[in-house]
Amino acid sequence: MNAPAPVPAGVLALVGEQVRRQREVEQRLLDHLMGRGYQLVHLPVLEYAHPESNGGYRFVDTGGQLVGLRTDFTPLAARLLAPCLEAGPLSICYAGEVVRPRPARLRQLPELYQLGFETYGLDGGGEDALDLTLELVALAGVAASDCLVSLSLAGLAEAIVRRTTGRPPRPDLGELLRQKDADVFLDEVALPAGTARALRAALLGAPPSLWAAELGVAEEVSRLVRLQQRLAPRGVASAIDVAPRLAGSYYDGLDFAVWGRSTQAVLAGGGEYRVEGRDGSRPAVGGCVYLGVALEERGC
Amino acid sequence: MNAPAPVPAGVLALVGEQVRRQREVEQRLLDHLMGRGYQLVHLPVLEYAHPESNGGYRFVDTGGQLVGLRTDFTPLAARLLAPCLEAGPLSICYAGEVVRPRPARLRQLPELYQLGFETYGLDGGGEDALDLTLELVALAGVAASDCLVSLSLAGLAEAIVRRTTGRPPRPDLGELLRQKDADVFLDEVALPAGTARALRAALLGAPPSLWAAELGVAEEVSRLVRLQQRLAPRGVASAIDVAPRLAGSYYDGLDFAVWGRSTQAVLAGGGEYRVEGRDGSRPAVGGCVYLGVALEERGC
Amino acid sequence: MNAPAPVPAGVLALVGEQVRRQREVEQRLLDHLMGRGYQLVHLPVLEYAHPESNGGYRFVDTGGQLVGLRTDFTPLAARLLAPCLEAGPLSICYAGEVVRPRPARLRQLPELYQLGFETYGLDGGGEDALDLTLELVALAGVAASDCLVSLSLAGLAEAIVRRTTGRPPRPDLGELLRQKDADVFLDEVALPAGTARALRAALLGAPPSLWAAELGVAEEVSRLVRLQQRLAPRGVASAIDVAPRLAGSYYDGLDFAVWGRSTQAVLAGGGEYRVEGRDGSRPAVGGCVYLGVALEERGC
Amino acid sequence: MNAPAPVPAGVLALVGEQVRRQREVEQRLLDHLMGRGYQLVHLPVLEYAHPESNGGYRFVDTGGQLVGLRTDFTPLAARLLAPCLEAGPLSICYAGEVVRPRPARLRQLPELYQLGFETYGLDGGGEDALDLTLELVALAGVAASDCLVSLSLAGLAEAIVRRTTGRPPRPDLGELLRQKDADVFLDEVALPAGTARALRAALLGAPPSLWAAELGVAEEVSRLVRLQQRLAPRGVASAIDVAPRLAGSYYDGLDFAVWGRSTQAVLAGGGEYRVEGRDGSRPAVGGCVYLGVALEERGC
Amino acid sequence: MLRFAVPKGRLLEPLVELADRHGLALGEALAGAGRQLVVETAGLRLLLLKDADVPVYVEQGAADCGVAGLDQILDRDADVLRLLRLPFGACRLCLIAREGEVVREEGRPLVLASKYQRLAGMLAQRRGLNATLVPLAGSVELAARLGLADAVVDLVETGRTLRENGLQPVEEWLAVAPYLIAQRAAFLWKCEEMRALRRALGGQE
Amino acid sequence: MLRFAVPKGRLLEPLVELADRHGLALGEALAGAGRQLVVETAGLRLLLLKDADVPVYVEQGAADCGVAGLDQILDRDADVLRLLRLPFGACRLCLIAREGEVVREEGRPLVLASKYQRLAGMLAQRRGLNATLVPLAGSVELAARLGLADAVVDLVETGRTLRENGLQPVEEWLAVAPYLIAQRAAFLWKCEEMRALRRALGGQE
Amino acid sequence: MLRFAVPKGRLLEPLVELADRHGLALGEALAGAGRQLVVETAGLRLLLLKDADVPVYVEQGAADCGVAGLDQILDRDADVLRLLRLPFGACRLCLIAREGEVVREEGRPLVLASKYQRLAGMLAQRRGLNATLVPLAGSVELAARLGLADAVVDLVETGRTLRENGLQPVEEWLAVAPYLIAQRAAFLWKCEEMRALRRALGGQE
Amino acid sequence: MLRFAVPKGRLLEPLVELADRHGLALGEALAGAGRQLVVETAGLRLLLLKDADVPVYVEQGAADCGVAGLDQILDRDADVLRLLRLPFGACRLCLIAREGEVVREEGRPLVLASKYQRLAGMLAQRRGLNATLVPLAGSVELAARLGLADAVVDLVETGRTLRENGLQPVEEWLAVAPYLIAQRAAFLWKCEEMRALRRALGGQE
Repeated sequence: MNAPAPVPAGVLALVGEQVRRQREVEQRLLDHLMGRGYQLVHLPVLEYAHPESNGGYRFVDTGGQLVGLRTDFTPLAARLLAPCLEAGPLSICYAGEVVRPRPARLRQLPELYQLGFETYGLDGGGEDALDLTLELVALAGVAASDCLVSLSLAGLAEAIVRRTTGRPPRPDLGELLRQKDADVFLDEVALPAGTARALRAALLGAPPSLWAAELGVAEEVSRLVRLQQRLAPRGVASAIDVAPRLAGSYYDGLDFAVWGRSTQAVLAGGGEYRVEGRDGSRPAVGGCVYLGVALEERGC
Repeated sequence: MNAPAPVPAGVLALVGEQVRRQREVEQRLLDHLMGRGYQLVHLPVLEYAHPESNGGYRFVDTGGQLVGLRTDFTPLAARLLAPCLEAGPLSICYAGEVVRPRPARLRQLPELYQLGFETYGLDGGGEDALDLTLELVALAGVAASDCLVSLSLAGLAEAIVRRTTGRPPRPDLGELLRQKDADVFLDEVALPAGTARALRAALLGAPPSLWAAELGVAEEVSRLVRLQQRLAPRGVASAIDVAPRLAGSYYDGLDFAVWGRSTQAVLAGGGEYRVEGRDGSRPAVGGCVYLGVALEERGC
Repeated sequence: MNAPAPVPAGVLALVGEQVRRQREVEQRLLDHLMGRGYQLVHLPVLEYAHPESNGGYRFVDTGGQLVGLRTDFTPLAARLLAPCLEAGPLSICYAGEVVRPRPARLRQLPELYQLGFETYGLDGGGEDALDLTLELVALAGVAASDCLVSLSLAGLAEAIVRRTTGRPPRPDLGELLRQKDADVFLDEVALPAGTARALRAALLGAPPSLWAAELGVAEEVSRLVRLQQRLAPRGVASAIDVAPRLAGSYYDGLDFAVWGRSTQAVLAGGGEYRVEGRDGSRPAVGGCVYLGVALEERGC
Repeated sequence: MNAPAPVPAGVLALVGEQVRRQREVEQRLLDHLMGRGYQLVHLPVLEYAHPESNGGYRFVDTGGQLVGLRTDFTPLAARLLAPCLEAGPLSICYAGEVVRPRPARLRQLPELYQLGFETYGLDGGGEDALDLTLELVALAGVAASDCLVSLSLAGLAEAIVRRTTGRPPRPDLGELLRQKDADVFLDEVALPAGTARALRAALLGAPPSLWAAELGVAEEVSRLVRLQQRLAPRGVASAIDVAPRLAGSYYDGLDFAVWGRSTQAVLAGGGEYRVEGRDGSRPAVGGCVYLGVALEERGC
Repeated sequence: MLRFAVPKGRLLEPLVELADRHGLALGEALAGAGRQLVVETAGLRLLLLKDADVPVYVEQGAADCGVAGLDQILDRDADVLRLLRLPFGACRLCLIAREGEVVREEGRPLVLASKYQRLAGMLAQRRGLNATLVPLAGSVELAARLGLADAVVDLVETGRTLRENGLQPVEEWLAVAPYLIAQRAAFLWKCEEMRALRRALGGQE
Repeated sequence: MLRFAVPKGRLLEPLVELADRHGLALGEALAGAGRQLVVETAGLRLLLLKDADVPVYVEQGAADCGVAGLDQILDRDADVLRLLRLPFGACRLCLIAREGEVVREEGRPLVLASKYQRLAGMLAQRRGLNATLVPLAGSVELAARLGLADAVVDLVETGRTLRENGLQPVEEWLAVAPYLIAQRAAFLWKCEEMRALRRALGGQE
Repeated sequence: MLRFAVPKGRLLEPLVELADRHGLALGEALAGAGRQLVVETAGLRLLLLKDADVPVYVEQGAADCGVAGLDQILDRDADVLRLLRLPFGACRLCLIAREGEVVREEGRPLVLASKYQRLAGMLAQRRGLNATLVPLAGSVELAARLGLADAVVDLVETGRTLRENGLQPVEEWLAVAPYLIAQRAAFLWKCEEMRALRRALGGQE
Repeated sequence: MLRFAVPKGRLLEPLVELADRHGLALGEALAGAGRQLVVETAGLRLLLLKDADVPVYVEQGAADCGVAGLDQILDRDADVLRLLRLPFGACRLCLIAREGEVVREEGRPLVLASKYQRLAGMLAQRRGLNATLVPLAGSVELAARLGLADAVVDLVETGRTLRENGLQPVEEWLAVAPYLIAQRAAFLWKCEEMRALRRALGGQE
């Protein structure tokens, strides 16, 4: 049976077997997370609009304030829970719908259902978050061999620009790297031949040994290489991505994504970021599964 | 731990043990409903605004259409699923948040989390829906002795006005009955002494034998009396309410509510109504538990 | 000098000589109207949204009510002044900006500046309104020889459909006549050859003697023919249009438009309509000049 | 006759003799300004919302951008005309409605109709702007003896705080001065007795000779004193106000207001400010009459 | 035990008398209350409240029932049951203007001063008036007299104070009386006790 | 002189033939046009346009009249007069799916590929379909075949290309034909010339 | 003649005393006022108002100046000049809770009862509290005691009434005192008279 | 097997030549394709698409990679990887006006005709222009010449057609070239094959 009546763009209306299956997987994953000590939270559907909420439904409420429907759980949870963190580290998990009027993917279920976890107040932890995210993906029924993990570091592209050009990075240059447009990049920034070659190699996914040192980012990249070595024995393919997946991402350290083989889409993702509180900022790390995409990858 | 940061009015932001408990109860109740053959559905958070959606957040979307956040599941599900019903009867269940900027109750959790069921395409069934609703309330941990069921019939007040006055009912008269303001009612409508006495008795909760025949609604009320007789042996208190609990309700047959002893609030409710489709209208019946209120009644 | 910075679509931002000229003409026209006994009114920029306000900017205000920016003066004035009319007939005039996010014409100034008059409470008067409108157009500096008046009667197309088919008109048939699509119309509605020929003649602007009697609208059309005879001696071209210029027009009697030769656009328009009050409906008539288009026609 | 039907808050709906009179005065004042070389401009009713537009109607348009109805002409004109200024100085004038849902004054016409002028690109000129503003007020029919001019300098209060405390001013201290709450101010900031006395004198409107030197603002205040000397012979009362009339004002030099005797309200105001362009910032000066208040002062 | 919200103000005396007449003695307990806000007597827990606060206490379930004027019930928009209209204290909510003046909008919203901001706004809107409300705590006569407002919306009993201030009622907007009110859930759970209290205030069945 | 917008594409040849049959010789002038976009002949100024652009030129008054398919007129939402349906080039706008497949929403919006973004969206909405449109310039057959879209909305003449790509029409959504169209104002001002042109394209009166 | 808004309530007595001490005799005129609301004495027109209404009368120009507590000035959001803080009646606006209880949000907005709806809401928001306000006319102690609200925001002088009701202040939110306030325009036009009145209430220059 | 979206239009010939020069023979397979839209050769599945549709097919994963002009990539707002800029077909997207005319807003939005509605709108906005776009399928020269638009935004190679229509480029807005583009996920999963194809189109590493 089908969900038949038109609904506003970017909201989830599901009917039929699919809902039961999604609920079942959701429960299994939340149980796993609660068993690992993550406290379940229920986050609001509406929030006062922040710059990050761009792209979602926004309106002026009857109090005259700009309000937006949630488009992502991670920044929402961080803003909401920041005051709690003065009491010490905190680990939470959540599941629910986000609302995105202009979804990125046409054919498949848009990534409208997120299930994830966050840990606030502890340093590092990106590696553990990736492990836990992969556990969730596996519990959702997606085989390791159908996953490819892309690994990035926030600021890596900017570091490359800074070190190769000796100047602070211009925003458009970062965007060119994100699109792997080495040709226009090298038109804009004259680099020595060796450095230019290394940059192309980095963008094209060549082994870091061919470019990391030349680009002056050997140390940063070594963390990603160690992560790759950790994933390989488990049969999980991986790749290093020198430019962030998304412009305007909030991640400021490790930034990973799990791509599905048949959906060609991101099943899960996560990374390290910071939470701002009244008494300063704290490290945080999280991961999140797009349940609809994961179920589609599994063939449901 | 507390949910600390201000969020827009009428949305749910829960942190702490409460969320886990609510999730647990939610799963138990949905399992019960799915075991009874109700298909789980996921309903959209946003809908094109209808007259019923008054009182909720409303805004004009980028297409120029008026869109509202869901404030109630029953009419939303009916509109969304109406086209599916051409294929035959359907039973569904759901759970989720509704958004109400101006909640009715100050002290307790507003009734923002609904878990319910609907059956479309079968006649009658209000009695079964009440039974199932009471099962859900019991599964949520509320003792039968802490519940009082109020029983109404849509149109009963109008029938009384019509039969006692011989004229079609004016809307303000119905509103006066809803507020049990017999004094102003009798100022507006001159009734014979016996009828006036019967009307007062009906409003004040006297046994139907004292008023139903005099007011010309003996037949209608006998259904409610039979329902009371069904509830009594199970230790569930009940009362007949001649005027509907809510103005503008969509119920058009039996209309029931379960009230909690300590919360003094409605824990659950339901009733009979109709669904409009392109090929005509169909009977429907449903029930719904306000999970937050039920947990509060239980003392969580 | 140019008005340079982007402004929201459909609002007027004018700088330079043009503004002075427009103000000058506006004053001249308003003086003419006030001299003829029309009271100047200042109408609000915002109104509570009505079905007619479709197509304009609309939003939910802080009281939760749907509010729209004015898109047309005639219905706004009628709603606002209806209560005053209980005291007797009233003649008013106005000038100001309307706001239309999606203007109809690309190249020329959108019809965003209206100057007009309305008379409430007197029957008929469409002919006088047309005369006064042409006076205003002339005062705005547009030569009579550059004007062509199209004359319609509300309901004429519907009358034709009803009389030729013997059935109440379907909305899509009216739309086909509006587009002069006789071919599809005659596919949908089988008509005798003579009637079909008359319909084509009417749509193609042939003299009424060739079609009015055959289509059963001789009486209605005779009013338009008399109007044409009145215009001819003044050197103003005219044409009878059997289908209303605009779908969803509020005019319910005579409906006229003045077209400019070089702008190929409507410079002015008006007609007869009705105003609804608490104590019933009243006849009204009005006319309005699109000042920006008129000035453009004049070559400013 | 009355304007009877409810309209949204803060918009102008005028009927009757008042409109004609207002139009007449408006024309007279604009003629005066155009005769003095000010170019008439027509400014848009809607603008993309800026921080200053707070307090007005705001909504998200169909492109997802925050749009607001104009609440004040001066900043709107500055933003819109900034690009034109690269070509040299510019003087403009305007008249029209602004929309303010929460007007400041209850009894009298809210200050919803502004008529004013601005000069961009020339230094100083506040004195001339005051003279021109007073000419406009006189042309509007208000006698000089019914006007009192309050004179302020942007930053004067901050300068006093900085010089008396030796520290950069806290925003709350400025607010205290604006409310003339010397008592709480002196609780917060310990000052020598002489300085405290001077501060009180300044707030209470004593002659500058009693406080300007002691507070370290003799030079700034001398400009205001010279202005007072200019006004006195014309029979216009004046007062020096050490704290700005409005928090968050855009004026950054001279800031004046003309108060009416019977309305006890601001009839007109103006001052010096700066306009930001792509090629840097430019000086500007302007003045504006609140036509409705002025007519009310005159007794219309 | 029924929690009964009792208004401390002008309604108290006639209420006590009325109850007394029907055999419910409240006076003694109240007289002995001193500074106490909660007193128990005759099987009732009496909560002594400001008149205007009774509807909120009852609606929100902090009291099971209470006595409140219709003006306060409607101004607070309290969803309560009106079990019995009491036979004292009837008056009228009126639009009040300066003597000899007509109340009209003159090209701007009418300014109305009232203690009843919500209720006066609602009644004005129903009459098609475009009104701005000045919320006052009580000094309404001066508001009209000094021109702070164009007119006043207030209760009128005898009209004497109005005349003293050069004012007069020009339209009756609402008939007002005190009511025995009840919380919806409490009425269901404690129906018998409520009916007994209603009888003790003179209610017939 | 009437400015007549002539489509350069598939409609041109039958249009010239039709005019020729009724005594309006356009062929020669057009043949000699070379790279010119504006040619005058037989009292007409011919504007040679892409087929899809004719409705916009006419609606906005850059041409007085022109010839355009109903698909283009509706997809551009052009408010023009449709003076005559031409007797060639009729076809159908269809919903097209992979052979043997049913087109249904499966818990998400239906993805439709089409060259007619506005028109396909409007027709889908009228049928109560919750659809997402993929705008394509032309490669619609592959869109359905490779699964870029669930279905395609396109013109069908013979259906041969569809079958070669394993596709089939499943619903007819609109009957399409070319029209002589006119700008509203131009029709009023130049009514006689328009009627003459209409006759020269076979229109009866 | 300066129109001086005088509060009829708890501020009146110390105000009269203060003026008397500085040579401004208001007492006699007020004593003789009877039911009159406007009295003239010593070059002043005294307007006798409810304490809470003084800020509105002054802001809107119905009075030139007046005496009002900071609590009322801020709760009415009145834009007035605060010419002098008066040396009596100082107290504190506090967050008040049941004895031994901590005030915390427990997964839902905190319910606060207060006579100061606007002011309490503003101060709660400044503290980052997600609060729902219960507007009361006065019965705030019972609101906390009976659980109508989680906490109360109210003035505290001695705290005795609170202790009697099992309540205690838990946070001071605002220091409150009465002020001589003035309308902005009136201060400009009648500066000398205002300064004289200010001196007559003990203000130094 | 890599799914390679090949543009059927003006980019095809130089693309085949370029591949051929680097040892990737596409020509023969394409020549033999006939009416087929999918051809396999040299380990590639070639998808023959309209030039403008390549970015959408690649972005949405219906193709792994393809060749498309930067004009089409940006006009479709396609989020794809730009692996290699190809050494042919470079041109400029320009603002084009009638000869001797300056393009200015005259108190109303500038009307721009373009095949690139999104891209032209975005570039106009970046320049602070208040523009209304007329979407055209191709007849842009006439749009400027006949005054349908104030100016045109279009690709300019030699400028000859412009001159023939009395037009001239007045501002260069974007340098345009064709690119080898790839879908983000496909690049990760098929990185080696992509790099091989890139080399076969002359890309250095």
